[in-house]
Amino acid sequence: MPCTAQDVIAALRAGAETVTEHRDELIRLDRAIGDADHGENMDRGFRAVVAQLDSASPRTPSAVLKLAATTLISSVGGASGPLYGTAFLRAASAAGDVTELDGRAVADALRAGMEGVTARGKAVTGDKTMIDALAPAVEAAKASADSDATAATVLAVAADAARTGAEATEPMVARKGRASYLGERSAGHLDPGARSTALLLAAFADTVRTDR
Amino acid sequence: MPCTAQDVIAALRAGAETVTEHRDELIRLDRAIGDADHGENMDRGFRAVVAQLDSASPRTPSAVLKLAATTLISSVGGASGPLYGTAFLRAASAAGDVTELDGRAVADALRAGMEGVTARGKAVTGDKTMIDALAPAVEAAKASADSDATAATVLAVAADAARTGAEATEPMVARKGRASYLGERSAGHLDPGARSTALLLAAFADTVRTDR
Amino acid sequence: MKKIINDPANVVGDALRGMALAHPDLLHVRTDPAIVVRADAPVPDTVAVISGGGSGHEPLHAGFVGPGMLSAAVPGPVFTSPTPDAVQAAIAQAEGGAGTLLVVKNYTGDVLNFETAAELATAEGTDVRTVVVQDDVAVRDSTHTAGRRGVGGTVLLEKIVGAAARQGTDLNGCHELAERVSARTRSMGMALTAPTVPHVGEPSFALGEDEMEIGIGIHGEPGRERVPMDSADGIVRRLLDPILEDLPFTEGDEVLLFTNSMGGTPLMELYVAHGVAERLLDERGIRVRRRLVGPYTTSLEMQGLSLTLLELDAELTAYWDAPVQTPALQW
Amino acid sequence: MKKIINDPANVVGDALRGMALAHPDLLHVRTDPAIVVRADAPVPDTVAVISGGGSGHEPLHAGFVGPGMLSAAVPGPVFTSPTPDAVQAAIAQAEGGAGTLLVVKNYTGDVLNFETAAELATAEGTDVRTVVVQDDVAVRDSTHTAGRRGVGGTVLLEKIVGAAARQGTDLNGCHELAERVSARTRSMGMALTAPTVPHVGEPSFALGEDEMEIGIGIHGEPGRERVPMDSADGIVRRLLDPILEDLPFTEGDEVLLFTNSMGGTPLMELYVAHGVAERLLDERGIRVRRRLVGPYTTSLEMQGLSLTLLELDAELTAYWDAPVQTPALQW
Ligand SMILES: Nc1ncnc2c1ncn2[C@@H]1O[C@H](COP(=O)(O)OP(=O)(O)O)[C@@H](O)[C@H]1O
Ligand SMILES: Nc1ncnc2c1ncn2[C@@H]1O[C@H](COP(=O)(O)OP(=O)(O)O)[C@@H](O)[C@H]1O
Ligand SMILES: [Mg+2]
Ligand SMILES: [Mg+2]
Ligand SMILES: [Mg+2]
Ligand SMILES: [Mg+2]
Repeated sequence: MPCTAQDVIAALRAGAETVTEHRDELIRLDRAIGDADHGENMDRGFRAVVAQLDSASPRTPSAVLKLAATTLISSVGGASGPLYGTAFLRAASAAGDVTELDGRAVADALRAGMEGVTARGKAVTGDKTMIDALAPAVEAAKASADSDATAATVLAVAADAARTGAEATEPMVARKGRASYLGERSAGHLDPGARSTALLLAAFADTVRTDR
Repeated sequence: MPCTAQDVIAALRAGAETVTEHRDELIRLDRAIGDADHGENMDRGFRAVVAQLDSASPRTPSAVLKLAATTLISSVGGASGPLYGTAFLRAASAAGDVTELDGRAVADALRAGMEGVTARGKAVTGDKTMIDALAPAVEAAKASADSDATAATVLAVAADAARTGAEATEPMVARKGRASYLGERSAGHLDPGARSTALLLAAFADTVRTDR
Repeated sequence: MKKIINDPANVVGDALRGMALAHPDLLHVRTDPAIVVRADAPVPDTVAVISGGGSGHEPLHAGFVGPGMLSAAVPGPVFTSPTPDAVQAAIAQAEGGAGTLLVVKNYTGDVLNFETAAELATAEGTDVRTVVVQDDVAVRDSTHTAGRRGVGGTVLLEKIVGAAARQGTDLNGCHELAERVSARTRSMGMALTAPTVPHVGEPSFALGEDEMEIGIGIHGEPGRERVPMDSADGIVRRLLDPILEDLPFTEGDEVLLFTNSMGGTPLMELYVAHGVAERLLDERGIRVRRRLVGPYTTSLEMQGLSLTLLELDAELTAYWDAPVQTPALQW
Repeated sequence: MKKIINDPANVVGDALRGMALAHPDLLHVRTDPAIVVRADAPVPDTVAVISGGGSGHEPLHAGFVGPGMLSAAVPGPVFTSPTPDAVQAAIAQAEGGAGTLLVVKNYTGDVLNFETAAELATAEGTDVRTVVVQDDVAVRDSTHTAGRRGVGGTVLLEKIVGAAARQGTDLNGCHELAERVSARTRSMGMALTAPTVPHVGEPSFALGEDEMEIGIGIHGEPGRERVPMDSADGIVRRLLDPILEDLPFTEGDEVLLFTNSMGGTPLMELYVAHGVAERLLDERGIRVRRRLVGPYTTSLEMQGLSLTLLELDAELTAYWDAPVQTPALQW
């Protein structure tokens, strides 16, 4: 079954809840190899998204994603703000003006989001960034959509792949973002942005799965 | 037996050794209720006195005491510098131009020294200062000199009285010096200046006793 | 965590309000979004020089707003780049018709957020240029990485370009000058203790009683290596050698030496280190012509210091010497 | 102990040498005995304003040497008053024929050593007056005690009297002005951490992770009471209330508010506290007309702050505003 604007809103609210729950974990991860603000940044941003959703009612999945994008851009700050913001903005464009997203549309939106992050941040897989969670998610989503899976299934396999991808960042030596300043000392820690990507996709997948 | 210039020099050298040995103890005492420099100040001053005595050879007890006084004034700093400096200066004046000090002369020099401290510092007994060691020392020295004791004996009883006097500062609430800023919190600690006075008099007494 | 603050969530706004009250003649401060603008902005026909970044580095940048230096500053949350809308608001307030130069420290977040703001402002018809400061030699430079961080050198660049803008240099000229200063500036820092981010409540890293971090950043990022505690001589040498080799600075060069406290290191230690640095430079025949000593690019209450060298020429020296009236630098 | 120093025994001399190198145009520095004199001293027919005291409070006093403020400073060992010969040497260098005003913080050691120097200089024909600063309301005042300490207010007095001297005020006038400033100034300080004296190597007192000291001195002396950690609002109130009651400062008074870091507290926290203090004063109808915010009367790396209030009038305000060129204050 496809994804409506209401589903996207519910997914974002669930994402906000996850981020709040994991705020301290994300701070701890960023403290180890960055500047200890990723949890705070994401929490501030997703609270702002929820506040926006409380007062506005966008009608299409694309409009919801766009509202999230502009809100994240003007409230998160740091590296993750423009990156997630761009991801949601590109996903919104990819979603077009349809009222429902099927599995294929979800996979395409995910890919567009990832391409936005790559365009702005120039990271490739293995650089120990959110790309290491996003890229496998995009691949898995494509494969799933290719076999005509539902939106819920596409999101579920994407979330799984993102989790595995995020976990794989632990041994990596960072080449992008703040963790790169640590050189070899960045190995041995999960990348906070990869972790937040995995958390968000899991929350989105859970919501859509529960919905239907 | 009376005290010659050589005896006074030996006493000052012994005093310097004691101060160096007890530098850390005096710092610790001053750290508790002051600014943690008394041991450093006294050590710096008495090292300077020894350096002066290495290069000059004053001929009378008074000249030795005067050299010590001016050296302490220009090297100790803090409250104890001018106070000890004045004490030695007044003791030098009291000693006159004789070549030997008998018991009476020692007692008089001690009193003159104490009066110098009082004139400058305005402390009375019970204020938790070096006066609490000096005043009983002066009294004991006078009583001993009144019974025609030798310089060595006068110094010995003075040193004993100073030790007891210094110990008695522990429960006092300071009314002069830096410890007074603590109010009631100054109780429960020895006064560093009273302790250094007791240490110096003990070293002087030991030297003169050993000498004869 | 012991800090003189109220709610950690409001610490930046509270500090900005205190700053506004402390400098009513120099600054106009807004808190939503947070921007600090010269009281007399916009200055017509004068290039607006604007900088910003995460808070926690005070006086950088808001303390350098005023005649002869910055037109506006954009303070983000603690250690977090401000968002594009805040940068845009600062441009709108400070822009006097001669264009805007954005001074951006090279961190992914700062670069991306300022870039977005520049795009939006350009779309609205403002002429915007950007200089990215990347003076930290502790970070290995490479096109495959995030590149070098912007640290203490930012202050020198802001002073010099601010003077040029005040004297009527156009946007092109200011931009070229900024690139020239950036190319001639190198820095490196070290820490004895870690800072504690207010919303985190614990130090960003843990250092033993006998350890220090060399090559730290200004956001509580640990450095490149952790080494045993050393004397001032040893510490200064560890910072100065990589700086000198990098540009390189060589015999006969005339330089500005900036000895910077990371926030918790007092002036006494800073002067000790500054004296050592001057002596070591003198031994190499490098001539120190100007100095800056103090807490200017800090990392909350972190103890430690950084050294910055700028290779001077007559023009840069004249701009450095030009009058400046800001909360943190005045002459 | 982690400090950026070489031999703790030489720390004051090392810092002074670094300071001399950092400010070659402003200062002449000698290290035996240690004195810091204006580069253009003696200034003929101008009262020499000289201060000094133990080191560890930088920039106080050497950082305030220069046109419009101090003629010379006499830095003693860390937290230890300088000796009379050093004070005499400073007088000899700075004295320009119009007499010398000694600014002495009220500590037994400072008072006695400066008193001796004044006697010796007077005996040699110099006209010397002394003002004893005693602004710390944390200490109960009484003729039977050592009296109140001199703390942050010293900076304000040195600025104002230095301006008057520069404008040609004679020794009598400078002395009266100094007494007037002293009478109208009140301060109080607090600490989150203790300083570590270099030759001691351990903190001067121990504070728990949830404790602070109220009413501390600037030499690592513990305060009058140890209390649980509090918010900026609570901390400022604890300092401000006793200050206001003491003079007292009342509705309609015009004041200078000085928010001072004890050395290790960064500007962000200082501005938070300053904002709170301005708000509380405003609530009482006390009008803040001038401000000073920064680390000016410190205690090594101690974290904490002090507040100082000076009741202004037109004359004091004009002297405060008068130009000044020193390492630490310039306008
Ligand atoms: N160039 C980049 N490309 C993709 N992701 C990046 C890049 N730089 C940083 N990130 C992601 O951003 C995360 C950090 O975000 P955050 O802590 O919020 O910002 P900041 O690093 O500015 O403090 C990193 O963990 C990483 O996943
Ligand atoms: N007014 C005074 N009269 C007598 N002794 C005093 C007075 N003030 C201080 N002292 C003595 O000086 C000692 C402190 O000396 P020191 O620590 O060297 O100087 P400072 O207090 O200036 O740091 C005190 O312990 C006390 O015995
Ligand atoms: Mg971060
Ligand atoms: Mg002492
Ligand atoms: Mg950040
Ligand atoms: Mg002392």
